[in-house]
Amino acid sequence: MSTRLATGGRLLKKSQAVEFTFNGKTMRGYAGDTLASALLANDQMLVGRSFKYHRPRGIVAAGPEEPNALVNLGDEASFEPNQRVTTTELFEGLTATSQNHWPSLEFDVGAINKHLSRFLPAGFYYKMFMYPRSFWKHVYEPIIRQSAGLGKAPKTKDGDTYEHFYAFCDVLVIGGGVAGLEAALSAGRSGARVILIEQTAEWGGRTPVDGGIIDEADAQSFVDRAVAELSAMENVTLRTRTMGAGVYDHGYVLGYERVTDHQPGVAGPRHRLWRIRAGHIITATGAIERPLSFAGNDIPGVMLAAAMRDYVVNFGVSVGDRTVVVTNNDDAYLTAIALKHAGLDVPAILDARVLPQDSELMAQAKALGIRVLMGHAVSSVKGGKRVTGVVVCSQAGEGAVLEEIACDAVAMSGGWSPVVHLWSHCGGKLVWDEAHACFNPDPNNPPIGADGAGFVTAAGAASGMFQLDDVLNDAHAAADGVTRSLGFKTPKDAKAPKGARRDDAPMMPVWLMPQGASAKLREKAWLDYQNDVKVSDVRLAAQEGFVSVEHAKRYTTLGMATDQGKLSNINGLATLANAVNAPIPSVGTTTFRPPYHPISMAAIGGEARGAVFQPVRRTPLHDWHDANGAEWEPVGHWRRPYAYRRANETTHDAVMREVSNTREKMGLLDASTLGKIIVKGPDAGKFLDMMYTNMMSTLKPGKCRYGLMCSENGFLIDDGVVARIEEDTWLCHTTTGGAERIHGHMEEWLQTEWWDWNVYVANVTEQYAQVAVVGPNARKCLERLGGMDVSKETLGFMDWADGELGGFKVRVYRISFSGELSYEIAVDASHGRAFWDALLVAGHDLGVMPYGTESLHILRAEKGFIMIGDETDGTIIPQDLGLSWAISKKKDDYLGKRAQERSHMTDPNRWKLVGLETVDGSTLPDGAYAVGEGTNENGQRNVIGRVTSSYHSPNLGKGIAMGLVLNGPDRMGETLSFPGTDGKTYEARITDPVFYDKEGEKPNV
Amino acid sequence: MSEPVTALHNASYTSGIAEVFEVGPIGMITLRGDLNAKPLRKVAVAAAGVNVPDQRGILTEGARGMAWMSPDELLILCPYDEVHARLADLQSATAKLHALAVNMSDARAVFEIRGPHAREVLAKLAPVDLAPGRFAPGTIRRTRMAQVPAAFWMVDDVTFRIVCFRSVAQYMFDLLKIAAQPGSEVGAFK
Amino acid sequence: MLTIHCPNCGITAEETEFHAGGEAHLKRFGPGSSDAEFESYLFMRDNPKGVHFERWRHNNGCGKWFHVARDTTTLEVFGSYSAQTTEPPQDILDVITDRHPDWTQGRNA
Amino acid sequence: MKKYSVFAVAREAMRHHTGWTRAWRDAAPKKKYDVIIIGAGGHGLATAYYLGKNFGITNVAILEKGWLGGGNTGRNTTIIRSNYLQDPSAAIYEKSRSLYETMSQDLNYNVMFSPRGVIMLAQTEHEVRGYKRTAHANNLQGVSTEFIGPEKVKQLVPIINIDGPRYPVLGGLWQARGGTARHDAVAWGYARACSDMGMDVIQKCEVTGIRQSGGKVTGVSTNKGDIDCDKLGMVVAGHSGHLADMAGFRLPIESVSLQALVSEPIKPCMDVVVMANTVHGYMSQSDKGEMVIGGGTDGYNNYTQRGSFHHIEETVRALIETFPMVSRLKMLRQWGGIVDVTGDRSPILSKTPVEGVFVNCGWGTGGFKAIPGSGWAMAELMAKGRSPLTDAFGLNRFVEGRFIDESVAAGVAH
Repeated sequence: MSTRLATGGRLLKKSQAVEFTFNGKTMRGYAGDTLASALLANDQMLVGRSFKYHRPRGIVAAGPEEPNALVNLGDEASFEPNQRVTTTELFEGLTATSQNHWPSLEFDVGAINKHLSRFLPAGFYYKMFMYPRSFWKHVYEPIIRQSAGLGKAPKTKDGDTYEHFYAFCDVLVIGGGVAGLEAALSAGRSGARVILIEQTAEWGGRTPVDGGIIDEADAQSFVDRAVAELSAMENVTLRTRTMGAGVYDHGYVLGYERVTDHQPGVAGPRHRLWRIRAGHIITATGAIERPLSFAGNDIPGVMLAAAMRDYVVNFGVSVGDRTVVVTNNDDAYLTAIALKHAGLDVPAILDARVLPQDSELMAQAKALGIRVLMGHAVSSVKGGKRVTGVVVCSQAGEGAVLEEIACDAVAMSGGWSPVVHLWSHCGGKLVWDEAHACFNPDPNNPPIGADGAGFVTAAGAASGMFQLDDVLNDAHAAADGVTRSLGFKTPKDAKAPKGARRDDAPMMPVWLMPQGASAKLREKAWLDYQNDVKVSDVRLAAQEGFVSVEHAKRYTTLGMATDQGKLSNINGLATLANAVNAPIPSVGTTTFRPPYHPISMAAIGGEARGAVFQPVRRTPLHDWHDANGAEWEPVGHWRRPYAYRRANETTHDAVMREVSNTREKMGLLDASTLGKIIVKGPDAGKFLDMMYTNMMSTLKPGKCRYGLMCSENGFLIDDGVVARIEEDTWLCHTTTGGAERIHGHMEEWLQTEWWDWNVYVANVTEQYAQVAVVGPNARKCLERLGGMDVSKETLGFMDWADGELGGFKVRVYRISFSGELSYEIAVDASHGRAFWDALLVAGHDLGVMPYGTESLHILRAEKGFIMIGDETDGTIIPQDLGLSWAISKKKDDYLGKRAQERSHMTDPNRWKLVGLETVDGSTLPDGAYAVGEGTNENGQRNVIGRVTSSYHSPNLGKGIAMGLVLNGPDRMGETLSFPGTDGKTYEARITDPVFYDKEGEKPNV
Repeated sequence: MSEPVTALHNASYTSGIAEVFEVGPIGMITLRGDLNAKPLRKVAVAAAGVNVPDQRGILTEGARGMAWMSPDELLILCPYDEVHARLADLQSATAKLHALAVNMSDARAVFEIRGPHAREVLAKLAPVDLAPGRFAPGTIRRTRMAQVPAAFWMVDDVTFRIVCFRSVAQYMFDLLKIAAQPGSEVGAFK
Repeated sequence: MLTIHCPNCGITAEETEFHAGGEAHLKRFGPGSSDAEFESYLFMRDNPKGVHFERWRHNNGCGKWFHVARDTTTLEVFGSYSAQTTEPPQDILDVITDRHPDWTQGRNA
Repeated sequence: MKKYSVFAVAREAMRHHTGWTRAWRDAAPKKKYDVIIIGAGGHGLATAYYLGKNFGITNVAILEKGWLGGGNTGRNTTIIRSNYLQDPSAAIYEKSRSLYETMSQDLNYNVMFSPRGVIMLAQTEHEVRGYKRTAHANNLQGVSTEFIGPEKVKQLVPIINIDGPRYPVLGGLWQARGGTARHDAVAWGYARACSDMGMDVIQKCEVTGIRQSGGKVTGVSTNKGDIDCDKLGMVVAGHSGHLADMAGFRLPIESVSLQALVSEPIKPCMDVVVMANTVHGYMSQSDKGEMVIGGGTDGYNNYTQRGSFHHIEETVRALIETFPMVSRLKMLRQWGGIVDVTGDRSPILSKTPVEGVFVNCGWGTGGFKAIPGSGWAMAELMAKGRSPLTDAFGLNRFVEGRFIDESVAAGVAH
């Protein structure tokens, strides 16, 4: 059984006991434990079920590479699925439940799959479940989906907060082991700005666990010294619990800081996503141990040798009482020795190698009385939910049983792979290291930065160094080279501390154990624990022609689990290479993609949630609208009142009331969102003549003109009223949401095409609150405010003037988008609300009533005015809309003119704008199409027109619509059929689009 | 005329790791023209009461000041109640030049962030190197804060002023409150 | 996530301050041009695997346009230069040929 | 070819699966083919398949620079729908969708087409109007869609937040017979079927030149030697402009990176595909349990298969807002693909200035769903010289100004 030892545990605070629950059972651990070590201390070896076969799974690693031990953590607003127990720091009150089983972890019905596993090899689902056709959706897929997945879906809204942080440095060192510390020291001493991040809560990495000696003292004292020196440096920032998640182009790195995961309830954000821009990145990310592929290597109790050492040394936890060590390298001997030192039994070390003489560690192990069997291997592991023994065989053979050893744990080591993920994210290439059977970063092919030079350097074990003195020297040299290239100078006398060398025997690549394992054994030899991919699966993939590494990966799902193949990739590659008789480097690797280890979506989103999910743009009158029943409509980032709904009113009622009242009495519209752009300069007239289809240079100061803007591709993109302010100054109104776009459009042409034209533009949209005072009583209301003359004689239709009204400094435009007498009045935004209030008071007994965007739409539709975004959709040219009158015939050029000469633009069969009236007075469905005869070659019904806007008009008491119709203007009075999506067909007559006040008398009073 | 009202009625937040105040109204005039031309520089100096700053510079003196916004744009700061007079002066002084002067005082909202963690609060929102020594009083930075454009400068070593569009004042205030929430000290700037 | 240098305000900043504006140095064809010229002007874009001259705007900064020479396969940047020019300046071309001696200027400039 | 079935799997299980043969032959190039297709992605393989199946043209080679299905076929979010607005789009995508329905049986390869339904959320009045218009159009195009209200949306997608303070869900365009499929399997299934018809699928074969004589194609040069052909189809998403360069003509194409990401797998929580266009969030749940999320494209030309991270941020925050549960999931992996985008964001299936050369490209962000329809139509175009499904997608539309615009106006990059 696994248990807590009486002694040991360098990371534990034994004075601080912590209580937590697993599957409802209360357990105890210490501060400093990970959830993994605490579970093991409570003899909880079985922690989950695998993805495909639902096999029992135990903890296999001690770090982020853990593929098995994923739990549901927390509850309600702090619930999170798929949390790795090895990276979860224990805290008081932690609650965890195991995943992917029903009804319970111990008894899982899904485990029937494991008995069917021979029927479920790689790619089995591509070969079956095809008949009958409907069964995939209704039978097979639901079963597969239910059986797959891991943790439960969160149900409650996340209760935590998250943030981003932008950081800049010359050198970013990722990894706080001895290599990272030495690199940071070296870089820091040069005066460079350095950030050093470490994913765990502790500095030092593996070396202190492994008993490394630095400068003739234990590694911990070096770590303590280094951290102290770095902390004292002004130019160095240190961060634990911060993982280098991804390396992106131009030295951009995501650092994932888990700020309060280990102390929930404390104030502050839960995660902080660092967005670091580094001059250079040093990846001191260490190496990860590989499993060995033997039958039964997935049974709980089989663990990576170094992980087992971590549990003993760091947490004082024994994984088993009797541990068989199986290895192809010297490193695993450290585990045997550590176990022995902890008073645990190591019945044998099975070493696949046959060596001429003992290395230093082998001698040490033997001196401790451990039986070392060279050239031996595991034929199979015995046990179900827990290891009970191993069957020993020769590595060179096919698995013939030599003996059986009873044990309750197996420590395995297949060698080490440098963590090359961050090096590779941005295109860094790898080279195969024959001696260590691993891929190392290729220093000659680094990821390329903005300046064309490499911007990542790997250091220490991450660059393939496995001796402590090599690691330290490499880290020192890496930092030295990097800082020099950045223009800093490392002190001359600085050199790396001396790491003790160990006289290790060479490792021997072992990709299958025993090397001639039978098909039956291969079907039990796991490569990817979580996704249940075995040696036999990769071989099958190769046999079926999936020989590209990407094909094999996708066909078998190898390396696609939540550990992203940290344990399985190299073993899988080697298995594939063997199967196709190719050298491993020629098979290549799959692409490493960020993140290194999964990061929370919430951290990626940062602060942007709820109220600040996206900016909301508010007009100066927003609060009034909000307090007076506004139903909001998002228009771009703006919010505009759709209608002001009163008690006991539907939204439709409100709209009808607002429309009628505006026509009969007086309405107010908050028009502040309309864009206002000042265009000034000697060439401003010439410029506007290019921007608009109309002639704007001939407009007289004091006058307004409606204008159309097209893209260079000919399509209508905006419209609005232009006022000439002075001889060299115009003010252009744009649509809501058009201000930034059109301002940018103007600047673009001025800066990149006509840079010799003397024109300045300024977007003054938000300087003003703008209110449309609309309706028969509008003038009366303004006269009550008193001030400037707003009479027809002084301020005629399409005039504008500056002046004062009710003591407010205003600019008044006599323009109308409703067909009523109308003034649009601009006032400085800081006075906007007061002006609005003054209008409400002055208009009180004149029937003043604000109206929203829907009423605006109906009022304009009654007049046949087009609306950008309704009558236009990016495919419409002004000529389609009967707006040829607004296209100057006198101009040689304007944006869009050449485009409008293309054959499809001049085609007489383009649909043209008309009015539409149903024969029965009902309202046409918005967006409906008019059908013609027959179908086209593709079997689609031929169409001859469509509805662009449709409303019920309270003023006319019937439905009105506008639409685009084939030869429409020539077909007045004809009736068209519009099939609805409701099964009905609507009959509508083609009419003039102006339904109300056809002569246009009303605004002109 | 009514009393001018800022977007958020001078709202404030003082219970976080830095203090956040909406300040203003502040007079702001955008002046566009040839910044290398002496007549224009003269006019600008007369209106602002300070020298024309260098590229990305800002010079202030009390409520007056001037900021370099782009190669052909300056921002003139003055008391809000003077802005119409200043603008009229500018417009008449530039009548013979090719230049554009417009009042932007009401188009914007201004925030002040104070306290030893002010740099961190900004660094959570703007992709700008805000380390001491890298950003200091005298510079104006036009950039993005979360999802909106903004500009900021330092009044002193622990105080920033941020200018953004008036319509997004509430968004900016909400952002700053979150970035300054208790317990969110980063400790990145020594 | 690129870093871009704006030659107008002298800032080097991350891509989110900028807006990419497509191929640089296009010659405008208006009324009087042939169909082929106009089609080419609006739609036919250089899309090289390698050096690309392109337009950017510092839209969350000084608001100005400028040009960038960049490699589309490595994202290496050779330099930024004024938008008010019809072809890349010699110093930019020198940087490119210095780093990639085999490069020859194509249609794109 | 050995037929795949549950019985075959059971039989093989008894002998440890030693009897399975290669899914497709490993072919070396012949001297000459009737037709060469460049690009063994979904579109290229489907083109070859329908050349054989519908027109009996089987002397065909499909050349692939890397590994088949290794481009965008294997790196997209697998959404299949045909609820397009414009007639030409609806025609080819609906053809495609209907072919997906029977693809597993046609190919004897389970591509796991899952007609689970696709919702496009309407979150502004503008979108409501747009989708109602699309529903009307679809009704006449023979595409079965429906505009549904927010309650129905909530019923179909229980994890959605329909009253988000910012963009409440106002409804959605629902295509019940849209869905997803297993992307790799589509390529593998076609490759296996092509190989079975005697076609050569040649991987690691990079085309280095297009050989012509008198304005007519005669073959290609490759790293495996020259290969002759009568007709040549270029079907290489992302690299189309590069290939056109070789053939001596230009395309209205720019290549940009499109990103996607997946979460760690969780138990089933969303049975349909949801697309939220206002906030740029697209999400479905794979059979494995991962939430599969589509991101945005970069604004700049890019051949790196990497994108800028801020697009991922934008997508993720949109999804957190739309589906609050996403907040406590973790991103497992993000990646990018190179998509080629045309001047009107619609694809090109066309003859070219070089006789005998046909091009199929420009599918932008939406190519996967079109694979069988595109192959079907392209095969007809190549075999017969015209197809009613491709008529509108010709290159001449950019001269004529006859665009197929599914969203907004063609941006004028000036």
